[in-house]
Amino acid sequence: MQLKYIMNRKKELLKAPRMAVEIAGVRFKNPVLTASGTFGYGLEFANLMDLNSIGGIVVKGLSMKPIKGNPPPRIYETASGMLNAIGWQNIGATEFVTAKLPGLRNYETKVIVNIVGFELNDYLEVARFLNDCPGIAALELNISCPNVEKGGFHFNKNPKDTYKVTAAAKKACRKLPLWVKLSPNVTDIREFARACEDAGADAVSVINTLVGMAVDVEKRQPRLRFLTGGLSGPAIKPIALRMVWEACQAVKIPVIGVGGIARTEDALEFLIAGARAVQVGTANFYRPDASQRIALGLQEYCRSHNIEDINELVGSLHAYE
Amino acid sequence: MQLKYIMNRKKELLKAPRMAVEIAGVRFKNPVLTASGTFGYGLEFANLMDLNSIGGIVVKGLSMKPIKGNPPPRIYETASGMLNAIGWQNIGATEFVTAKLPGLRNYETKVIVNIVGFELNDYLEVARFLNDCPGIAALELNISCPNVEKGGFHFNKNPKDTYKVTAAAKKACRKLPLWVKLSPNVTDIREFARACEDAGADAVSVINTLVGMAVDVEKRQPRLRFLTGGLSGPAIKPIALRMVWEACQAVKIPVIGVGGIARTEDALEFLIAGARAVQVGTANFYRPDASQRIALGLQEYCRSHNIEDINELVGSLHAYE
Amino acid sequence: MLDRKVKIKSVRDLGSNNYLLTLNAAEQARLIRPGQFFMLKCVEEVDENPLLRRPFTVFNICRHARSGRPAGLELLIKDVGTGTRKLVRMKPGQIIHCLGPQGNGFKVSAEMKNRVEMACLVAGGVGIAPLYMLAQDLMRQNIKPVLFYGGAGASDLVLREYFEKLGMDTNYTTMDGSFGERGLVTEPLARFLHKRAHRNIRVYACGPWGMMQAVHKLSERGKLQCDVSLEARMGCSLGACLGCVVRIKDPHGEDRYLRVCQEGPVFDSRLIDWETEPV
Amino acid sequence: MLDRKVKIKSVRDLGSNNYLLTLNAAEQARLIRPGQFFMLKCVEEVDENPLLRRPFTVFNICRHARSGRPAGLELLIKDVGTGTRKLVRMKPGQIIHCLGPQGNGFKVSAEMKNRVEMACLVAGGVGIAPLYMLAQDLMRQNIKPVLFYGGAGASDLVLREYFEKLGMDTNYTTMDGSFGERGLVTEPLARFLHKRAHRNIRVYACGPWGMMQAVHKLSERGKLQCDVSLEARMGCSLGACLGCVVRIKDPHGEDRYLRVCQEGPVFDSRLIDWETEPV
Ligand SMILES: Cc1cc2nc3c(=O)[nH]c(=O)nc-3n(C[C@H](O)[C@H](O)[C@H](O)COP(=O)(O)OP(=O)(O)OC[C@H]3O[C@@H](n4cnc5c(N)ncnc54)[C@H](O)[C@@H]3O)c2cc1C
Ligand SMILES: Cc1cc2nc3c(=O)[nH]c(=O)nc-3n(C[C@H](O)[C@H](O)[C@H](O)COP(=O)(O)OP(=O)(O)OC[C@H]3O[C@@H](n4cnc5c(N)ncnc54)[C@H](O)[C@@H]3O)c2cc1C
Ligand SMILES: Cc1cc2nc3c(=O)[nH]c(=O)nc-3n(C[C@H](O)[C@H](O)[C@H](O)COP(=O)(O)O)c2cc1C
Ligand SMILES: Cc1cc2nc3c(=O)[nH]c(=O)nc-3n(C[C@H](O)[C@H](O)[C@H](O)COP(=O)(O)O)c2cc1C
Ligand code: FES
Ligand code: FES
Repeated sequence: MQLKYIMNRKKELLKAPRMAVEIAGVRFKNPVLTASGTFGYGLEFANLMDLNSIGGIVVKGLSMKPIKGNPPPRIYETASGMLNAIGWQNIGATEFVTAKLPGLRNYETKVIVNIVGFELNDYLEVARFLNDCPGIAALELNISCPNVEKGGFHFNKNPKDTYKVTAAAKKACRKLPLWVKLSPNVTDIREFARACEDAGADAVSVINTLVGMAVDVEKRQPRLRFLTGGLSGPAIKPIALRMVWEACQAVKIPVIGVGGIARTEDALEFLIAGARAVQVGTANFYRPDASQRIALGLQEYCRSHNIEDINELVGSLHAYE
Repeated sequence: MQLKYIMNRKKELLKAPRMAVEIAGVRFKNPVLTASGTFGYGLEFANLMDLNSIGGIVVKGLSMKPIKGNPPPRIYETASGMLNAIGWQNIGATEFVTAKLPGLRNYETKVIVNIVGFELNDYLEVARFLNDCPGIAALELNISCPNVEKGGFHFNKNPKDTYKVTAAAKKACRKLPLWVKLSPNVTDIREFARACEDAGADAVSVINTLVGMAVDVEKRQPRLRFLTGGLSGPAIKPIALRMVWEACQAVKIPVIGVGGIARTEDALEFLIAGARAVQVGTANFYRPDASQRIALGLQEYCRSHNIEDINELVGSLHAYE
Repeated sequence: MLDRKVKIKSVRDLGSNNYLLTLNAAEQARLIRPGQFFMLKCVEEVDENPLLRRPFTVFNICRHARSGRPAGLELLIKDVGTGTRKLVRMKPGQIIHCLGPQGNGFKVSAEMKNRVEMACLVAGGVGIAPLYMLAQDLMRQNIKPVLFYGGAGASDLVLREYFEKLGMDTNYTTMDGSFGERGLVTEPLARFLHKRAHRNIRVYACGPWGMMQAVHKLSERGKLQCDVSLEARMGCSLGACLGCVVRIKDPHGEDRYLRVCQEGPVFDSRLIDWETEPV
Repeated sequence: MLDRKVKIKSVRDLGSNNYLLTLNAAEQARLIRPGQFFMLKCVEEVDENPLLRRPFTVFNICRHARSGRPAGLELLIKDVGTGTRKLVRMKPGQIIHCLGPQGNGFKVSAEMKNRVEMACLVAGGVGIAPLYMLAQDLMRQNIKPVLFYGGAGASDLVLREYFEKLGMDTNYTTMDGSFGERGLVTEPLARFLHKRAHRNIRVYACGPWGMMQAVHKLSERGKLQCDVSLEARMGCSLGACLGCVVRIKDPHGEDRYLRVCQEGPVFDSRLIDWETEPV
């Protein structure tokens, strides 16, 4: 009886699809991560889901020193999406490492730190600092945030600047893989993805938010005090998916898909289009366990479609003849 | 008694807000137009709404000779939006002028013709041809359609090309005002709006669709045979509104707002942000009388807000101090 | 064509995700010809998702018991996605936007009976929808309709009792053999046509693309005219968006596109480029 | 804090677009302190619009008749937009996602009664929501609560009977004079505080920004501690999105931002930068 149980269990295990993916030598137990700025420092969600169920957590964009952020109103909901202009409010890298990272280390989930900066040196400083902190799996260089007056966004306006900041950052964090998070507010994302690859980036995250705006027609005032904000959520999924697909055609380094992923099906679209992993963003707000559900859903899909290894799915899109 | 009635009626009329707007010397009875490709050649909607109730109709993009268009599937619905890759299917300018324009002339609604082309000469040929046809109020140069393999879209990839095609087209249609319809798939729409203005365009229409994509996760195939398509509908409104606002900051010629306008409130947002007129697109599909409703709604808003002339509203956004 | 807000009278669960939706749309019911369809907004509020209306063929017109006058529409709806799911979950009394009737239906004319002896109506699953009104029309012209109705299992052969009540010959097939003959619906059809070679039979088909293609081939082999009722994703149903096209191969090998909402949904099967599925 | 699917027990129309929503959320009801709030998904399906949940304060805990144990939540909801409209149109038996309790409520402690004689509860319209449970808590500590409740008209002063049943002193104002004193709620409050200068009064306010600012000023003038319950657009209520902040002016004139969902929604009114409305 017990033997039979063990045998069955073994069969099951053999049948269980392999969900792990690798990005720049780092193994993620599954391809579902949470997107920066939408999952706090991770621990905020510990009561609402099993943090161990997902591949990784990308924490809120960090600078060396704390940043206050923009005055409110900072967010506004739109059709199937939301605008935000948080403006890089964060507790600073030191505080993160002392107050948050130890808690995160209790989980078997990879921690990726998103880093922000106004100028080149800001990025380098924080990259160097984090390079030596145990418990961090990778850095994600955020050069694509539209919500600060003169933020790193200008590094994402032409591929040369993207190259420059990436190359410098790569030097500053030799121990850690470097991901670069790209802006969709460009004419051709391929150029930027290529610039990152050429500069030594280990992966690109595609996409950050699209710049948008909303107006209160009674007050005739912008809905956000910052005037414009970043659009995220299901509304932008088709754009994100297209850009991920384009980036995958342009570079050989892994592409991580972000933008409007809320359900298992969304994640599948990105993986099939070529993303090595996905990040769940805005969905965390209205469904705190969205990432866990998606991780489970992917496994279920693989099982029911006889896919032994999730990597078979990556880039498996077959276009019409 | 009768006198009193007449007096009251007169008062009412005096009180009725003035809704007309002017673009390049052409007067539109109100600022609500329908967007190209979403209202056919206009007459398709004659049974479902009063075509006289709106300011103008921008007809489907026309080329000199008929174009077959892309193979299906051509459309797919997404969160608060849709993707399309029609591929410029149209009956050709000659057929339009003989079979459709006479019917449209029965209405007191302005007709704007959207023109498409693969190469510079295609635009000029059709512009010259239409220049001499009575019953057309303006031409709208579509250099922003993402859905043809090597369509005019390349004229919207850098401002120099935009300048070139606009200047040439302006020469080709001396009798008619020239609007240029811009693509949102660019890093900085201001540069393109300025190029149009410099080249002599009389107005810019902002925006065409954003390039997007969707995947069928069962077939692992793109949802559209053309692979990518143009995203439209409420989902893109925040992006369109931001770009309209930016264009208004950059140029003095009128900006016509397009993108996700489905309700009166949406139209108001664009007018307040600076648009001289608006175009209703995708909403025509699911609510065939959307444009009429919006035209009425704007009047109602003006009345209830004591706005005597809708032009007072245009650009009346007051930012936070 | 009218655009109306209509009330849902009832939603009957037929099993296997099929539902019979009855709408109080008397005004529109009066205008219908077999094979025409309506565009329904699958939610009550016009700006809710899904944005686009969805097309559904009229299965039947329900009539006032006494006067016999049209009272409403009966639609057969299969829940296959977001829009259909929301629709079939609606409750009696709720309001939806209903636009139609749209499209060119089946052309059954009085002079047809001189040329046509018999009609084969071939349905795959929910493709049965346009065939009931067609069968009635054919019978009115004294053309004998025979039904060929296939599905995955017995529970997919919904509403077959309607056809049986008309006194029609029926042939059922299921893939799992749970009802009628096991296998594809084209098998009994092929035998039927083979036995009646050189007779004036007209074929009508509605169902999955592959099935219609197979029926088309059988018809071509027998030199029979075959009309198919096609599906396509529709943006507007007004001929304006050009989203719903099907690829047509004309005799000179040139291709072009016709709109399913305007030139269809019913097409002569010889026109269709069967290599290019429109959905 | 729990995230649960809960059933709607009832939706009672109170007039003037106000509704009393009762949720079968016993498990969560047990955890509540006055002034805390819940995040409700305003639709049944999680991926429908509006996407984001909406915050609502608990007005009251309803209890099992016999055992007196918490059975559910009563929320006062004013229909002001898409989300609230969808919520109040839901039917008993429907399911919504309910996350909470969230935030720091009012801090009423046993030692307070030594310092505080009396409490002024100031509400503008739907701002009444957090004050009922607060009033009960204060009374348990033998601190006498007095209600100042203002609205545009009589019909905006919803649920006032709950407070009257507690036996509280009440002061009503309406802008149109249709009930109580005509004018702003701060007028009777100012007179009340003026008459009782140098007494240990504590002020609590919830309502429109301008009203709370005025109450804050009155309190400052009287050197009274004033707690306000703020509103902000919320993305998550978990402290993660940083969308819900209010600007704080610290004594050194430096500003920074606190999250209404975490550090609030109740704040000492002296902390707030009243020049920067967060909504
Ligand atoms: C002229 C015409 C008449 C029609 N008549 C009927 C009818 O009488 N009864 C009826 O039930 N349907 C009918 N249909 C099909 C019906 O319109 C679609 O099933 C419906 O639009 C799907 O909407 P959805 O939002 O539920 O699915 P979506 O969410 O749009 O799609 C869900 C998934 O199902 C797939 N899908 C879409 N349509 C179908 C389909 N028909 N069969 C299988 N998979 C599909 C999609 O590709 C997608 O993967 C008709 C279609 C046309 C064009
Ligand atoms: C901690 C907290 C507790 C709250 N408790 C309650 C409560 O107990 N009862 C209750 O009814 N509300 C309460 N609110 C307010 C409630 O959350 C909002 O009214 C709701 O989020 C509006 O959602 P909506 O989708 O209907 O409006 P939206 O569509 O988001 O907004 C519609 C319009 O109304 C405006 N608006 C938004 N909120 C308000 C408001 N509160 N008053 C006036 N106009 C507004 C918007 O700016 C917009 O113009 C609370 C808010 C917070 C932060
Ligand atoms: C409130 C909010 C804050 C964000 N903050 C950051 C950030 O600090 N760094 C960053 O790289 N991206 C940030 N983003 C962008 C997201 O990580 C993500 O790229 C984007 O929201 C698109 O994904 P989504 O549609 O799933 O939300 C933020 C997004 C939101 C909504
Ligand atoms: C089906 C479809 C066809 C379109 N065809 C054209 C076209 O021929 N020429 C053009 O300039 N824009 C075309 N557009 C773009 C619209 O005119 C409009 O710019 C865009 O859809 C955004 O507006 P909306 O969100 O209101 O639809 C088309 C859009 C759709 C959805
Ligand atoms: S559905 Fe729009 S043209 Fe047919
Ligand atoms: S609502 Fe997200 S931090 Fe407060």
